[in-house]
Amino acid sequence: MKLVTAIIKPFKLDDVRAALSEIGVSGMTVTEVKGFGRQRGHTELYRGAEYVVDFVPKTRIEVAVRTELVDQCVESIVKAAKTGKVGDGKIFITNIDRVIRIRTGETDNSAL
Amino acid sequence: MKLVTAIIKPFKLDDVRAALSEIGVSGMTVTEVKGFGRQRGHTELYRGAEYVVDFVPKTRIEVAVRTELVDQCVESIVKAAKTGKVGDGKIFITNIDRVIRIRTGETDNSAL
Amino acid sequence: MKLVTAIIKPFKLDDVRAALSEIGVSGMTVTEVKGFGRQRGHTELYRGAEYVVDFVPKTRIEVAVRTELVDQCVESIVKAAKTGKVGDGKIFITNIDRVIRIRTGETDNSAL
Amino acid sequence: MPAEVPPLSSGDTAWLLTSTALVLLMTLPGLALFYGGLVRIKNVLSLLVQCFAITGVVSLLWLAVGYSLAFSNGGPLNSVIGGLDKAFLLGMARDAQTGSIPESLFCMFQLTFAAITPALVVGAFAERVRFAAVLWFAGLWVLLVYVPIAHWVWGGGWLAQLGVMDFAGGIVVHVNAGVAALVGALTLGGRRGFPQTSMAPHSLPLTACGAGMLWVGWYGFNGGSALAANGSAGMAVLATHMGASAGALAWMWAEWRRFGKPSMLGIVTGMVAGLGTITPASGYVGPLGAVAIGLVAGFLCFHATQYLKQRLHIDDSLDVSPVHGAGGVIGTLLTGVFAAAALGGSGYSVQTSMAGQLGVQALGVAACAAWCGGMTWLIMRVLDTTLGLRVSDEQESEGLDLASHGERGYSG
Amino acid sequence: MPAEVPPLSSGDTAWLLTSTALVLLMTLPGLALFYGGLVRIKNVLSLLVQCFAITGVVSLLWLAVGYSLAFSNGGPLNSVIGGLDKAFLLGMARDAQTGSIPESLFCMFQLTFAAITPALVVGAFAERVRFAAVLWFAGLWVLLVYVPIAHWVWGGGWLAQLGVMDFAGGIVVHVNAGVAALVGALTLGGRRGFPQTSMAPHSLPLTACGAGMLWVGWYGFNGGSALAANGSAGMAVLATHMGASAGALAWMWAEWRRFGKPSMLGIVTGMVAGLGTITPASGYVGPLGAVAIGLVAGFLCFHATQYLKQRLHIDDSLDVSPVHGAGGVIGTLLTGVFAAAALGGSGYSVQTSMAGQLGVQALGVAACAAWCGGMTWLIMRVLDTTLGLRVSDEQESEGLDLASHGERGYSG
Amino acid sequence: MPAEVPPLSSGDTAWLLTSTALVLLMTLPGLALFYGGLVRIKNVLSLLVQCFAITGVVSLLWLAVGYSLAFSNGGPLNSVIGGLDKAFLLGMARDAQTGSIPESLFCMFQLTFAAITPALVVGAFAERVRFAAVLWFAGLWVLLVYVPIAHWVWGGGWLAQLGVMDFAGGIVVHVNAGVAALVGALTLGGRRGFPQTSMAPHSLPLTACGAGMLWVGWYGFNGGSALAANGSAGMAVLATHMGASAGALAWMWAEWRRFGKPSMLGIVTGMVAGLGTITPASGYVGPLGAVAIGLVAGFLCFHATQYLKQRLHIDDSLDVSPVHGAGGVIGTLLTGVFAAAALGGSGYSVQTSMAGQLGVQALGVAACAAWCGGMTWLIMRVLDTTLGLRVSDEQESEGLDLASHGERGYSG
Ligand SMILES: Nc1ncnc2c1ncn2[C@@H]1O[C@H](COP(=O)(O)OP(=O)(O)O)[C@@H](O)[C@H]1O
Ligand SMILES: Nc1ncnc2c1ncn2[C@@H]1O[C@H](COP(=O)(O)OP(=O)(O)O)[C@@H](O)[C@H]1O
Ligand SMILES: Nc1ncnc2c1ncn2[C@@H]1O[C@H](COP(=O)(O)OP(=O)(O)O)[C@@H](O)[C@H]1O
Repeated sequence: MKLVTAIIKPFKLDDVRAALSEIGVSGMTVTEVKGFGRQRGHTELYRGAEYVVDFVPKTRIEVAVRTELVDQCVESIVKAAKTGKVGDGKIFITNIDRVIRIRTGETDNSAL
Repeated sequence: MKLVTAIIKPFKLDDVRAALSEIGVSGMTVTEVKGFGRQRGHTELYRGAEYVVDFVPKTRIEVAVRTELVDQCVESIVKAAKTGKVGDGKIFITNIDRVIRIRTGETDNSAL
Repeated sequence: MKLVTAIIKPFKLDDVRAALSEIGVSGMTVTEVKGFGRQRGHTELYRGAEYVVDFVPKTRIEVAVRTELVDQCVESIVKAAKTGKVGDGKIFITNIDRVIRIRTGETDNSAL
Repeated sequence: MPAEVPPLSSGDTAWLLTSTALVLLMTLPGLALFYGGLVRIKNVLSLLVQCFAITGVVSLLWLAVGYSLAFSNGGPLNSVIGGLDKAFLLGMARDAQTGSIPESLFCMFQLTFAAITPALVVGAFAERVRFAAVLWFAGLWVLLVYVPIAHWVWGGGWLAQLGVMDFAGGIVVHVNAGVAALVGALTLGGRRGFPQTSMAPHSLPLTACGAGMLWVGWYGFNGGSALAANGSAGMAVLATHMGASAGALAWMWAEWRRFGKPSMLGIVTGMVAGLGTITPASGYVGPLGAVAIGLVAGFLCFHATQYLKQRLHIDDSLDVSPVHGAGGVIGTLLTGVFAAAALGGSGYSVQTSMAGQLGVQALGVAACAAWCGGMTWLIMRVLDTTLGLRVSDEQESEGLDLASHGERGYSG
Repeated sequence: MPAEVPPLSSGDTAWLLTSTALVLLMTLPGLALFYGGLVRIKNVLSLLVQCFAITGVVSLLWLAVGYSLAFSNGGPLNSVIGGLDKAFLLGMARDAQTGSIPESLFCMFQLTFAAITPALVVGAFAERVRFAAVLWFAGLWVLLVYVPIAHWVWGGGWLAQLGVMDFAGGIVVHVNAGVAALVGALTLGGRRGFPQTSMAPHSLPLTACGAGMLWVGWYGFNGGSALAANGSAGMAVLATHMGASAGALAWMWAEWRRFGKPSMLGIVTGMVAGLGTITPASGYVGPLGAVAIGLVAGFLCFHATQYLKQRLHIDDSLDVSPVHGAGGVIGTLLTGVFAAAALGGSGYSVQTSMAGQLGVQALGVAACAAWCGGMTWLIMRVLDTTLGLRVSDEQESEGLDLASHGERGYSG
Repeated sequence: MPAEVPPLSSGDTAWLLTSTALVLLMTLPGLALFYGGLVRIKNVLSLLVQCFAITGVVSLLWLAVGYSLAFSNGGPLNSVIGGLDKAFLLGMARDAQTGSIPESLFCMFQLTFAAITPALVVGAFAERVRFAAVLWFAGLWVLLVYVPIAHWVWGGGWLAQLGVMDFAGGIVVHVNAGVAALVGALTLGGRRGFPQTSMAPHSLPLTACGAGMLWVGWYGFNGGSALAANGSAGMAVLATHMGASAGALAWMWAEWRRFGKPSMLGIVTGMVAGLGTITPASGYVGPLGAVAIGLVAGFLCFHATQYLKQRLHIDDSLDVSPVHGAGGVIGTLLTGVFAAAALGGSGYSVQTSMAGQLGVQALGVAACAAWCGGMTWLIMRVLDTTLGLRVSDEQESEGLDLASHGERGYSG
């Protein structure tokens, strides 16, 4: 199994979720994160004290999927998350040795 | 070494921590996350505007352990985190190439 | 490519970012996390009700880098994040199968 | 003002000074927090800054010409608008009186009403309006809409001559604000993503804090409108309190029945509905009349809110028109009913029947709605074609706090 | 009311109108925010909605029969309860007076006391009580407990006839609320996980905001109880302020000594303890007596709080009984001491010694505690067996905001 | 006090009771929230606890000797300091009067001024000061700086004899607080990481809540300083409101021009600048004079703030000196100008020219600045060498809430 980790623009979360469930992936874990990269942040001013905030709010999606599903999964994430503007984000694919479903003790694919 | 990543119900965190330290694993990193899966979320109503919130608050635990310890570790997490109800969560086991302790520069097992 | 995950003290984030961009690594994803380990937490008192908070706020940095860059990357993180006091944190290195840049569809090294 | 001036009453003056502070408290921080808590976290400051800036702009305009046009004698034109003798208060002696209180204080008390009314309106524009447009709107609207209507009802204008009963602003404040909010929301258009995407209030405790201040401040709003510390003020405060309580419970009950759960936001919204509705009646009805008015208000405003959102899909973002507008209409009409001495009210002026009074009340509502609706539409159109009413889509999704004010509500 | 009524005083009326607003401010938003900040984030709205709803329910009941039973003449039964002549205020003329102020205002001022007392109590039920139970409790408790005791002490009942000194509610409000809270907490049972799991306050700034409003509002609570704007009111405000200051510093000092650090929550809790304790004394003691009372209050209430939590492990969730209950008892007794002219007080009524007065004060406390304790226990038992006092375990761990009200305090 | 005492006025008393509540509201919770919102999340409670504790400490000291030294007759020394006849108010009869109000109330009203002034100062010490040092500072500073200067200006001291015009505390409160803040910030040194690292306000809604309360409370601060409910109070409230409005708009405009965006924090800061600046003038100028003063205040204080931060790099953390200090100086001088009857003011005392008055005003500012600056420096030095002014670096980076008070502002 593979772990597909995508860093996307927060307002794209719903689209990505919809796209994934279309291909039968309904489970995922989402984290609010701060991103640094090409996309620049913003400036804030408080009584003339200027603060440059160079991180951008991003959303991190983790999806564990059967290896066969990876390409399809990546494809639909890209399609759903893409705006074409800098900051759309990245997808990382890493290997998972084992998965366990806590409730049932099922393992691997049957645990997804 | 392996990285054991567990997604659990937030109120189970203390139990899991206790269970892990019993087997000598005292270090871990915890993140508050939003989970999507079989467990359904809830509905909110504001002046008649209905919002379906379908994520569930979850807690993500990362534990880096010596390979020999993985099974024991998984076992105690499952035991501690299990309620038997939908939404108990998952455990993912992935491989770690190297670990470094920043303070001392120690590496791998001795860094845990 | 490798994923370098560092758990550091929050106030060290800016130093680490600076150190990384010096070696040409400008992209990263940052998460606020709670850490458990050797470093002890603190105690809070509310009208005599004593609560021992044993987690410590930490910052989790994920950097995907070309394999050649890993050692340099680790080095500069260690240099920047080190205070010599308990709680400086850890670095985990894991393998990445694939990277995709959502905006362009570029993959692997060219996606970083 | 009567030919011969009564002696200045330190007691009446003390109460009006207090009432002025209480009505300011309703806007700052009351309404600002109430509104600020209801929007998304990225727009909280925009509502706060709008309430402060509107108060500033309206205050200076009120001093310049607003007070004079609303409350001085307009000579031949007096039935429609006041005069300019008191522009900049130049015509006012330092020791001038209005009834038993200093005129400076009367002017100041009325100022707080002129300030809160446009502040109420902008709740309908939340999360998408351009800040400069809000400032211009507030200034123009106060001069072209609020001032003339205040003169008609309270300044000796034609509605006053017809004997319309509006103790503390059912027509002048609430019908007025509600109609302007509805017309404004329609001309402005809804927020991006309305109504699908979640726009849950970012901090209901903030809203509750503001709601409490509104209830407290409303004692000054209605009680102070007696312009004296006497039995009329006491009864007005009692009626106001009963209206708020009944409104809150009625809304709570309606929600409980309809959705199975009574909400905090629902209760405070019902409270505001009750307060807005009792406003025109507060000086004329008895406590039981006030309870009746409050119950009707909570119930009808609840359904008006559902209707506007669910059926008409109009994005009056903070529900100004179904709460203040509907409440103002209901209250102004019911004033004509529960003022009856038989119903524990203060009774009608001689040779006026309930039917007759009801007619005048309805006429007042209609006239206010017509003038306010037309002028508001005009102002919004002009502003849209000149400086533009809305921020860009990017700015709207970034949030007004950063886009328009360069700040974030919360850090770290 | 005396045979011949004094002329209405606009000054006294102005101050009582203000005091009424100040006491409402104590409950809404004061106490609501004070309590809301002290609970976990998943329950903040439940406390807010309870404070608003209790105020609504009590207000209507007060108008219906509460005021009449507490403050009208009960004829033969007058030593234990008032009559029904003023039910729905039907018996009250629009221009009726109580002393030098309108009776509508006196009724309204007293209403705010009746509303805040059950609101204080529910702090002991926080984070686990069913909302419907809170509403029923508030209604029944006000009628069966608050109203009779208010009549005994302030309405010409038997304690008044014995000459008990309770200027603004040491017995009627604080002993009463404290005893009800203790009995209620015991019948209700503790929160799941108490005391092991952390239940840290989710927002102390919210609590501080409410605390400040409580201090400010208390000027009206005690100062208004003079029912006039005179030297007695002035002295009461001064004494109130000194009690609050001394209480805050005493608690701060106790915490510093005991735990090594003085906390924000500790200081404001000491302030509330000082205010609750000075309440019965505020009109009878001098400023130095007030300081003494405040110091004792801060110190003893601190230890009472530790004792209840650490030793008895009773989950009076927001510490109502050790702060208001203990404070009310201490204050009522010390009133008998520091009222002595020799100690800068206003002195006792003729032929009363300090010992004699102390006896009456103790009797008042005991009678209130006995009646309140018994009736509260009865009400809780009845509610438990009929609709149930607690939410389910699932709802308790989900949090009352979502489970009972379908909202979350904070979003995004 | 005049030889023969006027009868007690219930109206004046009612207004002063209200004003006292309003000024307390400015500090608690007003200023506490205003300051608490401006600091980082790890230090919010430290500001809140400081405001509560300072109020407690100053209150007891005011009762002990402060009031007596400021407002009783100092005999031969009267031009520089008052006497001790009223220490602990022992010399004061329960029915004593000051003018037409009870002396207990006058003492209490003045207390609220003495409490807020050091509370204003500690904004300059935020996020690094040791709590014990704040308590000692507040006590020493009130006795050694505030009390004598209050006596000079208001207690019949030498500046009063020279006819200095300071209606509500331009010199006594604002110049005083501003100078102390500047000297204090310099002796204390800046926060670690100032000015590079971001120290963005953690909750601007909290700040806005406090700002609104400051505006409302200031009606009592300035209006109450008339010590009566009359035309002078009415005009003072009107002038105060105009000063605030003009100040807010001027700062908004300056920011808009300079940075392209007007901020919420900017508008409320301009409002505070306008209020601080109008304070000495509020009882002497007309509404147009107040607008002029407010505009100047908003504009100059904006630039003073930029200058101190950008050029001088002084870490007066919450900008007390450029807002209150600069505002106090400007306002005290402009009072000498706009008091002119020709400019709508109340005019000068006989045989005083504008130039002459301006000279006295300047002398008042200079004397206050000199004495306050010197004594503040001395107090800070002594405290530094004895108990230490700053927390350790570890504590500073952990945050004062946990390090000094063992609490966190927000949980869960
Ligand atoms: N090397 C990296 N390692 C981890 N995360 C990265 C890396 N580079 C970029 N990211 C994440 O991807 C987000 C988008 O990257 P950015 O360079 O801004 O735009 P784009 O992906 O369109 O080139 C960043 O905000 C960051 O969260
Ligand atoms: N495929 C997946 N990838 C990543 N996280 C998942 C996946 N499926 C489930 N999760 C996480 O596990 C949590 C529990 O899953 P859920 O299906 O609700 O219950 P259960 O694990 O008992 O079947 C989810 O909330 C989500 O955080
Ligand atoms: N086995 C582990 N797995 C995952 N994270 C760990 C582990 N051990 C430590 N950490 C993380 O590293 C942080 C620092 O570890 P700690 O033992 O406190 O200090 P040090 O790294 O200096 O020995 C912890 O707060 C935790 O977030």
